[in-house]
Amino acid sequence: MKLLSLALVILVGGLFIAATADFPHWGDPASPASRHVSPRYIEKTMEETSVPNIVTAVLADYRGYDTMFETAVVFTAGVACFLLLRRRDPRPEPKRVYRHVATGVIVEMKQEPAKEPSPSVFARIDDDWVPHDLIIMNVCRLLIPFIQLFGLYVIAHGHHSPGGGFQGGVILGASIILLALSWDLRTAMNRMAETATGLMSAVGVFIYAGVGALCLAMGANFLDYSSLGPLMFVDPIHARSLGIFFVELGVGLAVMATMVLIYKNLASEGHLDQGL
Amino acid sequence: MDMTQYIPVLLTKYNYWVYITLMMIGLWAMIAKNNLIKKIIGMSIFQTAIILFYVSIGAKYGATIPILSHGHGGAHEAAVRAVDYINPLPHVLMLTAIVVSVATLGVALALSIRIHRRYRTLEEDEILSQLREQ
Amino acid sequence: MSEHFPALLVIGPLLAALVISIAGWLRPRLCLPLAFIGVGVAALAATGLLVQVLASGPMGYRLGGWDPPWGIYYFVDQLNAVVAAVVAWVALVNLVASHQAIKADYDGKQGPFYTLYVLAVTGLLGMVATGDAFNLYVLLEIASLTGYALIGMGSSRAPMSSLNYLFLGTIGASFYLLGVGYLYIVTGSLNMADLATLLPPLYGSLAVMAAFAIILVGLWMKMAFFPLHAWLPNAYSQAPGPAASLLAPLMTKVMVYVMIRMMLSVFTVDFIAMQALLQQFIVWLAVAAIVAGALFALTQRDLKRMLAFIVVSEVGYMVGGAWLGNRLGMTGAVLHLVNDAVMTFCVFLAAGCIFHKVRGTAFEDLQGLFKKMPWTMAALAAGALAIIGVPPTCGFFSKWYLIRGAIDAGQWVFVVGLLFSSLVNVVLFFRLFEIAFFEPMAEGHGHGGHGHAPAVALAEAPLSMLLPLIAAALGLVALGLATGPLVKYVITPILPAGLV
Amino acid sequence: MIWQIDLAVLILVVICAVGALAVKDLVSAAILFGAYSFLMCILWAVMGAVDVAFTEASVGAGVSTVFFLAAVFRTSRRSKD
Repeated sequence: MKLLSLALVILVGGLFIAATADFPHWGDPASPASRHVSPRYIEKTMEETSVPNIVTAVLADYRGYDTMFETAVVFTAGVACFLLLRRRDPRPEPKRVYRHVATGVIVEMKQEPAKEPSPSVFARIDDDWVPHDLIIMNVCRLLIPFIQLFGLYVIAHGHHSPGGGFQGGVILGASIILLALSWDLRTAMNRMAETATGLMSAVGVFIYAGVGALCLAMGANFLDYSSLGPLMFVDPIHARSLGIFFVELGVGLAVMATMVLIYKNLASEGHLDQGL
Repeated sequence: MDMTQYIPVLLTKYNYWVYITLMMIGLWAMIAKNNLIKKIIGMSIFQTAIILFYVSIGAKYGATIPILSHGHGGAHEAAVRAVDYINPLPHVLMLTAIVVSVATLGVALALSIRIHRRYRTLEEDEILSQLREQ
Repeated sequence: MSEHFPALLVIGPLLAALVISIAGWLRPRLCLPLAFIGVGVAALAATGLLVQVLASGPMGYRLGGWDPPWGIYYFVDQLNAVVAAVVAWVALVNLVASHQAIKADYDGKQGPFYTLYVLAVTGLLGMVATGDAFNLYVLLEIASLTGYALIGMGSSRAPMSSLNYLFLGTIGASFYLLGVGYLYIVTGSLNMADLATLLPPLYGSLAVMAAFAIILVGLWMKMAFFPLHAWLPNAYSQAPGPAASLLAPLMTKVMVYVMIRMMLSVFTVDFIAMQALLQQFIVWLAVAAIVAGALFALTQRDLKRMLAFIVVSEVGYMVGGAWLGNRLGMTGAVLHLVNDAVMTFCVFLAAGCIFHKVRGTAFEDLQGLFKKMPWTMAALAAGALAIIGVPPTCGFFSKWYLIRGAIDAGQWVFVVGLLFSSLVNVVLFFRLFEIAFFEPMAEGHGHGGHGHAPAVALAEAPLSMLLPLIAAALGLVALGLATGPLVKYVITPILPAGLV
Repeated sequence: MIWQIDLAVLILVVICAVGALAVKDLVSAAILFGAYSFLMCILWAVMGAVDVAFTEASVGAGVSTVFFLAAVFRTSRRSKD
């Protein structure tokens, strides 16, 4: 089987290499790909959308419809992970482990306690618990706000520099994942509950599609942001720039929430009680 | 034998050959590997290889990154020439493809966790033998 | 309003899916009505689109207001319109039919289930409507990802089958993407109509040949064309009933549609006509698919698995018909695409009804079913007749066109393959009906053995499942009777003049 | 765009890809896959695709690796091949 598949793969690879013979040279400025459609984007972006980052302009405006579905793909993955993994039945052995906050003593309970102790006195921790590392926990705690600030910057500054909704959203999501990794999943869940995650991922895509539908309501084609000018008291070209900003916000929100949702479900096998 | 005549060909095409190599490595892993996580890694390599191909299409000698080199203000009055900037379209397409690949990855890992829940293993041959016993 | 139908077709269900997801967290009871609204809007838009296209010819839609090839352009002609209408209506009827099964099997997860269901419909409709090669890839991934998740929710073996489907499906979709990349590198465009004008001078190029081959192989993987069909039987037979009766009829058909679209509107018939060797090879492959699907189906002892292999066989019909290289063959392929969506839907829905009541679809579970579920079995019989190709059901007419096309093209192997598989289908279904009609129900039968008496457990499926099923069965006859107008007003206009 | 850097990184990418598939420990495989993604990101930055490189750095090297680790810790760490 292995040899057979190796032979197949080498054969296919050989065919692919043969087909590169007719390719234009790598990096050739005169190749068809560089001459036919893309010059318009490069030369007209500034006057048509007033966005210096051409990639952002093409992504969210010229081909904004693709990007809407790209966000929907992320959303789909989040819903799919939830549907496949989430389970509400408790784990077979409800062993509970607590840490006495003041002394650091670990208490293990075989049965459910009659009354849940106050988290400020006895904090509940994972049962396959690793010793808390003071340095990692505190460094991450210090870093996370800055990471989130950077994520917001990336979303907001996508018009002028590399970045945009996806990258910023992933960075925001990663900051929450970092919290779950360095502290524990329960702490992260307290900061961002499951329902909030699920709602945000849907609302994010809804913002994108909603901006498009608003254009439809304004009598223009779907996602034609220039028609939003009268609503925002700007000229059509700035309306495009602002429209791109709004959809990028939606993308960021959806991507952040979905990344967190997928991570939570993967890391806890769908129980959402304790992570890695 | 004069090897120098091949160097121009090599220089203009090697990027495409490496993408094919990577793609075939990924494809081989997806077909021949036994462990499901390994297969999923192979799938990710396969997808990134295709992204590498697209990004290579966009490359342009003597051009800079596709961000116009001036913000607001009058500086952009000078006409922007297409040859000065790298083709942005493949980049846009590949942003989409990267996001699609992470979405596929999430679903694939979720499915593999479900499989592990039931069979307590991720080795394909062990799963198949358990299936046959039923 | 009517000029926005192409957008509404896709936006309606997309927005509905998002609202369903929100409702799933806050008010789960609203999910079902919202799903109805979403798919209903799509069905209405598709019908409106079909009416409009039939009345005034193809229409386009510039998304974002940008002209093609810079922006994304929707182009809807008779072929898209009719496929979109079939997809939307099958999805709507299936939703009506399966909401009780969904409620019974996925209580507590209805929100995500309906979200994915409606997203799958969005993806399928988008693929049908789009005129942009890359946009098609994104929508294909939406339809596929929802498919993996929905199938993975099925029986205990389903996750493994679904993961296999995911691997092959990802290879297929990535190949499609790669092929589009090859086209892009030699032309610089992604718009289908633009590609069709740019490609002719490059027809001899190795890169274009490679692009065509890669796209074709990728699509074949997605549609489960014979040597690449391995994922389909497991995935569709182990999927939950509601998902199986959505995906089995629609996913493969939409992929066949994409192949036909690529052949007619991107590469054009002139290019196809140049590949005589390839044409012969694919017809042979199609015959192999038809025969292999039929033979595999014969060895199955489970209704759903048998139906899944019949799907493999049917894909062979359509691919073969499209590659016969003449008008009759292409007519037959398109007609069969429409007909097969409805007949596969009918039989899978019937299997879903049986599963809902009997909790199993192995042949021994079917004993005595004609007495217990007469209407369901009657609908299954109607579907069976259509698959066999008995007039006046629609299956007969499309097979008639396919056979005439094959005779015209001199492809006698294809004729023999078609007749052989029809014969096997007769055997398959009569064996099934013999079991269901004559063999009495085994004593103490009843799956799971929970002690409920079989006489109580086995009754006719609930009315909300039965009525859509009967509607689908009647649809088979109606489509058969509508063959004439369908060919005259829908299929003839889309066939390019170059096709003889 | 400097083709020497491009070629050197390409070779490293191939090595990382083979490595990720060859090691038996799945955690190592996940980390090697992360390295592979980062090298890819460098490669694309060299080719001027800054947005794609940024996305790959955050999605491919960051989140994907964490997803792999989560799945590996929740299933089994050893692999036979």
